[in-house]
Amino acid sequence: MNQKKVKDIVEAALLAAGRPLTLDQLSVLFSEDERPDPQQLRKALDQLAKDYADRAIELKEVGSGFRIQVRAVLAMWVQRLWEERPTRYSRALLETMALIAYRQPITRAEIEDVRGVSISTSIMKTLHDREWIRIVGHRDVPGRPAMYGTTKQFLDYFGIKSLDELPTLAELRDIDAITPELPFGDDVPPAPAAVEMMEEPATLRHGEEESDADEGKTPSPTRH
Amino acid sequence: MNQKKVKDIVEAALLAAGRPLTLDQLSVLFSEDERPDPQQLRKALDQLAKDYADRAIELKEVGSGFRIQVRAVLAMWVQRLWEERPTRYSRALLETMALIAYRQPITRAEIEDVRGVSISTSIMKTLHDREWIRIVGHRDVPGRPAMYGTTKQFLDYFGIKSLDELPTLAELRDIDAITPELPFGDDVPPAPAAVEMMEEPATLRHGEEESDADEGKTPSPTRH
Amino acid sequence: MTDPIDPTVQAEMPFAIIQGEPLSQLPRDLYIPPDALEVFLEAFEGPLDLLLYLIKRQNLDILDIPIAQITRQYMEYIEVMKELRLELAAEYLVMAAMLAEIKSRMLLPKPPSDVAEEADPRAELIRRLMEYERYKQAAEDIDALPREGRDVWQASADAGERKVVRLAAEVSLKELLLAFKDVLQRAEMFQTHHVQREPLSVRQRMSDVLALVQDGEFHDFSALFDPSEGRVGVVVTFLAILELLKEQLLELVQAEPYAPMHLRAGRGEPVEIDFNQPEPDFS
Repeated sequence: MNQKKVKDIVEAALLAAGRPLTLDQLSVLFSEDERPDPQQLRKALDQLAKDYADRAIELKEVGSGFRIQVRAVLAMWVQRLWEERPTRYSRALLETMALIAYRQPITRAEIEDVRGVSISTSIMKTLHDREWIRIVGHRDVPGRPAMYGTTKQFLDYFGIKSLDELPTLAELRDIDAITPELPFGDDVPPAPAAVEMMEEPATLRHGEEESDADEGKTPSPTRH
Repeated sequence: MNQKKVKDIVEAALLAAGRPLTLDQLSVLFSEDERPDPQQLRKALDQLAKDYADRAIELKEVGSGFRIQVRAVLAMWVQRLWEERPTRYSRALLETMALIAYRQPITRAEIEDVRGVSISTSIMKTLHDREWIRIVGHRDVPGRPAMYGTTKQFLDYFGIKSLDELPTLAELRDIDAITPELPFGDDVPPAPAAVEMMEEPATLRHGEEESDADEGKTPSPTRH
Repeated sequence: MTDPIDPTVQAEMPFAIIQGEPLSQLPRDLYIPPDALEVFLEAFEGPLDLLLYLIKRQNLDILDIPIAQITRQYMEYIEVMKELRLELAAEYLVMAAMLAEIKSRMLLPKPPSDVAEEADPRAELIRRLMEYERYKQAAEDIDALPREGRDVWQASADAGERKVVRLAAEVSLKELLLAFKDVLQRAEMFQTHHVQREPLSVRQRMSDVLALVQDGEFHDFSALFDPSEGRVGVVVTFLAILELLKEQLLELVQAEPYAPMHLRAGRGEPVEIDFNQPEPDFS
């Protein structure tokens, strides 16, 4: 089977399926005697990606395979196809989701510990219902609380192939860099005007500390 | 808004919607100040149709508007997307199949005798549908029950030329030891053997290269 | 954006609604940025979030929190919340106590020798603030990722009717043999077997012959043999026929000695010839 035909079948399948397809799923579309090897399939996908370079669509590899998607730059027009606005998620939900994504496996109590507030059951339910999280085990402590992790659907939804593609997590600054505070130093009535306050930190945070703060990005999210 | 942008938005909308869209529905995607006139929209659709001339998809006007569809020539590959993964066969089915192979011609009652439990009709139906067994006669007892035997398709599926290639009962006791010599263990059965019925099993039994595989095949107790 | 926020995920917000309360009620020295009201309405995600807000709004370094000042501002917000009769989550009060404790420890004069060693009373709070801030930022970053159904869409094209085909299961020969082994063991057939030579091909040929005669017609005995199979093939067929005759599954008819023999499916009638042979011995 020639390369053009392989590409056509791959494109047809990706558009007909309406969901991401893995290389394996693409491979079994071909009968045994005409089945392209993984390299040929990859090549077909590469060619498709190039074909789409100047088009309204793009090829994207996400958690559960390859998908053809409408480009984000066209979102403002495409959105008008639907009367409903896309769901906006609360900060509480997104922060909970972030902790599960970066710190998995993690228990609910551990999430609450970092956020400093309790998590409503409805948030966990929403995340479950959307199939973004799943229980991956139980922590070996009294009560054996469930530990949560993310799913392929989570990756698909946010358009990433693996957790490595999550935005990098800010690095923790060295706690020893705390600026010593003089006793009674701030007992003077402060309440300074906003403008004044804005200038001060710049002088406080000069030299090494500043560069620390700027480079405070880790190469990859913390995962286990 | 330039013509290229209009075309991109039309393509994006048709592919995101996954259903036919009318000219009106396409038109309202644009805000008033940028809205193309019907002529421009038509032109964008024409251009899309031309873009797809050498692709896996085509633009088609149907009753409810315009839609992008996969070309019919690719249907035979795309159809495989909807093939359902098979469920594994039950132990009961495999035992029934094995008894028919080794003890044919055999009636259902006789199989049940050996297995000690009754056989569901669905098992016999599955084996029939698969064309692995056939009715080869009827036992001359009250009710004239059907007697079952194996088929050519059965041999082909398991990649053997004749039942002689199955291990004897004696060998079965030590099945793991003989595994390497026979085409077992493969999850996928090997390609069907050539259609040669009974072609000189004796020579196989004495041939030197095959001696490993065929040794111990001679004593073959199967009857009581 | 005026998009509705999913109501199911808002339950924990402690300060969610403030309606029609004039700003003049707030204490005079409370630090209120120009867009404070808006922030009030947005609500905080907890005490850490509120503290971070206070710090960031004044552009303070998190590592250099003027604890007395921040504590007072925090307490003033709490007071306002109480005045507005907003239900305050317990975590806010716990934090208030923690801040008060840190503040008092900061005020304690330290023995000169211990100055270097003693941990800063603010350290734990700062650690928690920084940790929370990381994930607060991460949540915003995740929210900004191109999202399916909001920024990008799965492209799909019509592909006609979906005919769902169920494929047959795959079975390996080994699976089949293991199944047989098990069933034989259960039936204790290994113990009762006679050692006799009966190639399985005879069993298979028995099926073949039976299938052939199922039409109920007489078949020429010799026609059942295929010379092209060679001597072994002929023997296998013969053994199969003998076995079938013995099991009365086959009926052999011969009009007179040396006349052609015919076979047909057994019918339960007496065997027409005297099949008075010893049991076939295949060995």
